[in-house]
Amino acid sequence: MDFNLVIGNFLNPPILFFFLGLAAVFVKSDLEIPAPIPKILSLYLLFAIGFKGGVGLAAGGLQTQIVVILIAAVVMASVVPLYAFFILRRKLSVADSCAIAATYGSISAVTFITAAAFLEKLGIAYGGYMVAAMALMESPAIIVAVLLYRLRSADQNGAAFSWKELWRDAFFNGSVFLIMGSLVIGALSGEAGAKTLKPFTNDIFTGVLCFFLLDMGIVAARKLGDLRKAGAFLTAFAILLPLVNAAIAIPLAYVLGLSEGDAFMFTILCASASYIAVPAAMRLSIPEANPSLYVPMSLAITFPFNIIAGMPIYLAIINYFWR
Amino acid sequence: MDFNLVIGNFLNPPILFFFLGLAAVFVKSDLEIPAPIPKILSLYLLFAIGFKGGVGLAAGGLQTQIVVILIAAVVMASVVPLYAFFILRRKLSVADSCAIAATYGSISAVTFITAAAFLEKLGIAYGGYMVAAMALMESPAIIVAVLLYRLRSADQNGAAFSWKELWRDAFFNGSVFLIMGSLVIGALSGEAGAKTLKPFTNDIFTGVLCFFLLDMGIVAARKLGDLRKAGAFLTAFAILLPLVNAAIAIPLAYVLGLSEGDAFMFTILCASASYIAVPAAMRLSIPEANPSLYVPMSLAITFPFNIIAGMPIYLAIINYFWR
Amino acid sequence: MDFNLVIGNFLNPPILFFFLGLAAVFVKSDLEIPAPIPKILSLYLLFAIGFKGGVGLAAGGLQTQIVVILIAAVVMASVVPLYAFFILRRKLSVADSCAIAATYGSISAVTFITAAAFLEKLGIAYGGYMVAAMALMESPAIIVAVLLYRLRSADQNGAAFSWKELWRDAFFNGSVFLIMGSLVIGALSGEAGAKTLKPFTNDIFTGVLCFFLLDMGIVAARKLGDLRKAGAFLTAFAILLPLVNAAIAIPLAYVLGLSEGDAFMFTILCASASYIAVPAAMRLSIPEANPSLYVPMSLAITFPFNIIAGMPIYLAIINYFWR
Amino acid sequence: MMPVKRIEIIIDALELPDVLEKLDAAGVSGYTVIKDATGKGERGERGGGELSGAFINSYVLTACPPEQVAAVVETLRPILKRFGGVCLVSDAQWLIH
Amino acid sequence: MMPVKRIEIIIDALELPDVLEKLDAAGVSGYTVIKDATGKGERGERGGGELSGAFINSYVLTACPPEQVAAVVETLRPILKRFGGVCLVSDAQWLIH
Amino acid sequence: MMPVKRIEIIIDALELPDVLEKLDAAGVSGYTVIKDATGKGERGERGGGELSGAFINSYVLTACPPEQVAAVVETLRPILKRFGGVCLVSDAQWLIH
Ligand SMILES: Nc1ncnc2c1ncn2[C@@H]1O[C@H](COP(=O)(O)O)[C@@H](O)[C@H]1O
Ligand SMILES: Nc1ncnc2c1ncn2[C@@H]1O[C@H](COP(=O)(O)O)[C@@H](O)[C@H]1O
Ligand SMILES: Nc1ncnc2c1ncn2[C@@H]1O[C@H](COP(=O)(O)O)[C@@H](O)[C@H]1O
Ligand code: NA
Ligand code: NA
Ligand code: NA
Repeated sequence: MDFNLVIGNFLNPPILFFFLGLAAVFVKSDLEIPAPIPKILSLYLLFAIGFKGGVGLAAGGLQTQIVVILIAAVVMASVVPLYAFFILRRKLSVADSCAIAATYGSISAVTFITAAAFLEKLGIAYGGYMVAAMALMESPAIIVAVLLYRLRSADQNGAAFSWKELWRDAFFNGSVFLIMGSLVIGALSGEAGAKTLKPFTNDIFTGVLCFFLLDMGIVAARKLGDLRKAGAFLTAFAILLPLVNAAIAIPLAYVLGLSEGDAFMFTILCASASYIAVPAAMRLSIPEANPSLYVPMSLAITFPFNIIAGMPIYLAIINYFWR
Repeated sequence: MDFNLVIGNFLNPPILFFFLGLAAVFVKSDLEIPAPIPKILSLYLLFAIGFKGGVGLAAGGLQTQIVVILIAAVVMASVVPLYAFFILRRKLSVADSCAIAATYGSISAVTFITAAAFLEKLGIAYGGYMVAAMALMESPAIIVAVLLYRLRSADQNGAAFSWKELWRDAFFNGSVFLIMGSLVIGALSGEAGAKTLKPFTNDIFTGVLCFFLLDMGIVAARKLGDLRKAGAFLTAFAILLPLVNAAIAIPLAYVLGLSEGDAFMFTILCASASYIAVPAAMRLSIPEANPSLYVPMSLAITFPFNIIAGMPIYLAIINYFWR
Repeated sequence: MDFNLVIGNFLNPPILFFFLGLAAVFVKSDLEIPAPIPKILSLYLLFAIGFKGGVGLAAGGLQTQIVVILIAAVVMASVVPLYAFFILRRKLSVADSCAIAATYGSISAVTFITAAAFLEKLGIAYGGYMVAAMALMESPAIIVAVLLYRLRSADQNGAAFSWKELWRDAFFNGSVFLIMGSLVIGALSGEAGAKTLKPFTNDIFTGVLCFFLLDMGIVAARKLGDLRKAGAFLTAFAILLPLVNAAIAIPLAYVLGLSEGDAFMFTILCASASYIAVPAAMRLSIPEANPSLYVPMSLAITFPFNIIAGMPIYLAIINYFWR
Repeated sequence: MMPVKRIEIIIDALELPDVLEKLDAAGVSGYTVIKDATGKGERGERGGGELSGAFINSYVLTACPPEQVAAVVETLRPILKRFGGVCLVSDAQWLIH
Repeated sequence: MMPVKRIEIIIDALELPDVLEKLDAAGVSGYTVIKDATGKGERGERGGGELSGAFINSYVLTACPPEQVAAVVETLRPILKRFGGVCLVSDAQWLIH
Repeated sequence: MMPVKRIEIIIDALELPDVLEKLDAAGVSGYTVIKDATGKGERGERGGGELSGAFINSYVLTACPPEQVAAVVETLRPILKRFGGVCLVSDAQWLIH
């Protein structure tokens, strides 16, 4: 494994600002990004990544290859929560197992974005359709987890279950909808649109990402305390499951003939865990699950693990096999 | 009429984001731009358009022509509410008639901005003084409507009427004041100032506009329900009055010898309806008027009509006569 | 004194927007930058100035000179509150004297930023380490003032005094922490990082500054009323102390061999007064002090005085001696 | 002045639209909402510092005639049971203007 | 502890400066304001999702001695009459510190 | 329904973490916080329009059994004394769900 990669990644401003956020909490600084700024920063990031993905998608060719990737993405997003559930169920309640399974089956857009910045720095290209893959991977895990919950949980509290609401929460929740919509708009508006929006969607992007990661560092550090409740099993799970997912994703990408950049992005998607779309959906669909387990796991362990250690590890392995 | 214009306009990112906002509400997505972000986006747009207008104003020459345009703008803004009032009065109360008349006499800065982006895409120039015309057109309709109300309404509730407050609401309300102020600053700070501010006021402008129109789409879609209350008369009015105003504005622009771009911007100003400055003023000056009539009319009908159908129609007519 | 400097400074967009903010309050416009936007604008400014300073610091050489400047900065920030206290104590309570002394010993980042824009316009360079000097000057005055208060105030209300809290408020308060952190990140991430962030940290900087100064103008104008309470003594103090501080800073800069730009920035730091870090710290450490004295003094008198009259005066004097 | 009951409801913000619909259905004449509230209760802390915006409360205040309280309370009970939250009822006088 | 009256006022945000002035004039010792509230009442929904920011409510809470209530209420009545809004009065104990 | 005491605390936002810790220590079962409130009191106006964000209030509402009030009130008194603020206690009924 290439240590320059690790150091180079570490010295990237976005990663450094994540650490600054962690540090702020550790020294008990009152530094804070007040609501609703983090919300708007994340809307901006989804908007920009979606739009750029759409532009790339419209510009590219390779139709069957893209369809193959998108199918692989949906399959992984549906299978991961299944095996995650059966691992978790040995120690946890059905509700908590389902919620955590959904968390790890779904993806984190900011991990994706940070990975994209990482590749860009190294000059490795990836396809705009990977954004579509990301958007498609947000929802299936939610559906699978809720289905598991309906099947396995005895006590349904007599609450009316609404398929319509579930589909809506899974496919039309704010972040999924914005990224999909921006993707379509990016694809429709083509080169001319892309050029007008470039200063907004591309040039200031890394700066906004730094700010957002500063906030994520603050939030993650505040969640670290909750990890004591989660215990050693879940802490280990939050690091090992991403590695397992990557260990499945990399060979799959190889078999499907993905390019180096696409393979890396696919791997990071499988390894990442949701902390925006899934918690929002779980509150409504599985309110019995305990958010102080699944949120800190994805936010305070898996996210930092992926962007600090995971990215260089996955890329080193991919480099090894692809070159 | 040139259908390429319509399609080309439609595939513009800002317009597409307006539709994305509409779609979000129709599929019941929870996508939302949280307060106070829409407010700051609109302050940004006013700031940028005002500043750019001021820079253009300072750079330009043609003094008498400008004065003629500004006078025409104020006259139109004062006359429109008069005939609008007498049309509306056939069906509505004095208070509602006055408020709607003010709405259609005044202007919409975002319509202006969208029209400017439309022209820019087509490579048609317009003068910076059109921004001054816009700023001057915000207030007269408010004054005229309140005067009409004082004259025609029997029941004044015994409330103390304050001319001072009326002038303040009309001329110094936040949006009018910011656009006027930015215009003056743009004119004062000249080329050097314009250059330093260009990345902020010009480069990221379309991106911010997309975000704002996304929010406008959401708000407009939510207001559509209120239109049932408004009924067929007001729905028709919200489309026909802009056409009538345009039918007056275009010949007037021709007679006054405006350039193609200036004529288009003048027309769109006359055809547009206010949903920021006027509602704020009406709440204070004519609280008896029902906001669930005048707000959805301008926001959910006239605004989309103008930016989707109106702009290509007005431009096609202007093209026909000017070329 | 060069009147072109004064006029040129005055016609700078940021200064003009400060005046627009003042004017908005005077004409009773309802123009307002809603919370928490001013907060995020100020975080952006601290982020950008810190990052740019760090990049400059890493690029520069001249190690001993920098250490000398930083020591001078800390010394000035510790000495100013001492003599300020003894002047103020003749008329005011111990608590108020301490709080105002801290205000004037500490610095204002926005004054620094405005001064940097002023220099940039004139093409005069200053070192990135001046940002470090600024960050170091925020806290000492707070420590000194609280110590003075502990020594001089008889009635301590029996409240437990916590050194730990004091150090935290002084060194880890949000603004100090962010500027220091961004400085370190700027220094660590080097040229590559600086290039990616440039559109965010540099290009749109002046635009954001304009918006922030618009808000400061509004807030300052609203505080003007409080000045009547402050009275003639404090009003005079708010103009004279900056001049005294400058009169000490300029010879000191000369003796230490600072460049023209560095000397100017050092002077403006000494002359500026805090309205963010110090009030936050005083609320906790000296709650008996009256904020309606120290906030309007720094915000509504010293800040405008420095950016309008102070900057050209200090630069004219420096020009005279350095050239 | 008219004697009324003040009903205060603190509920997951995501349930807010549902609660307001139920209030409308129960026939209350009006309500006031403060959208963003944080807090702590049986189900742990709801800090509001969440990236998902999912763990935030809303505060609803409605004043209604005493005889309406029972209906309002019964319509809210199932939501509170399933999603947590608090409902307080107190006395007040409504200024008739 | 001192018995006081809690007066709650919900009013169009644009009227807030006027209401606060009136409260000052009526001699209340203090008040607390929550600027952004939404709601629904006789005059329809006030969603807060307005571009103009014109249709938003503010919530004001003031605790005052019982004998001050009448003065406060009378000073507010005309504003409520003209612009809508609600005023509730209830009992509380003020902690003297 | 269970009779409880509503305790409302209005305090400098910077003291909020301290107040919440004290409430926890006093054993309250929960509380609701509205972070940004403005107001006016003995110590002057707290407009919220401050660049430092230092002069803003927070509003805390906690419902607790009547027998807990004394403990809560005593734990808050020193903070209120030193930093100002208001504490009101009133009666309510808690909906048991
Ligand atoms: N005793 C209480 N007093 C005031 N608010 C409470 C209380 N208990 C709970 N809450 C609020 O209700 C929300 C949900 O409560 P729970 O369902 O108990 O977790 C909490 O986040 C608090 O905002
Ligand atoms: N019964 C009620 N309970 C609580 N708040 C109310 C009630 N009725 C009206 N309001 C509030 O007062 C505002 C103005 O009311 P109205 O003048 O009736 O439209 C509404 O938007 C609500 O926020
Ligand atoms: N009589 C009152 N009624 C309601 N809120 C009050 C009252 N007095 C003070 N407050 C609130 O408590 C805060 C601090 O009060 P004080 O310590 O008196 O300055 C004020 O800023 C108000 O928000
Ligand atoms: Na995943
Ligand atoms: Na018009
Ligand atoms: Na100083």
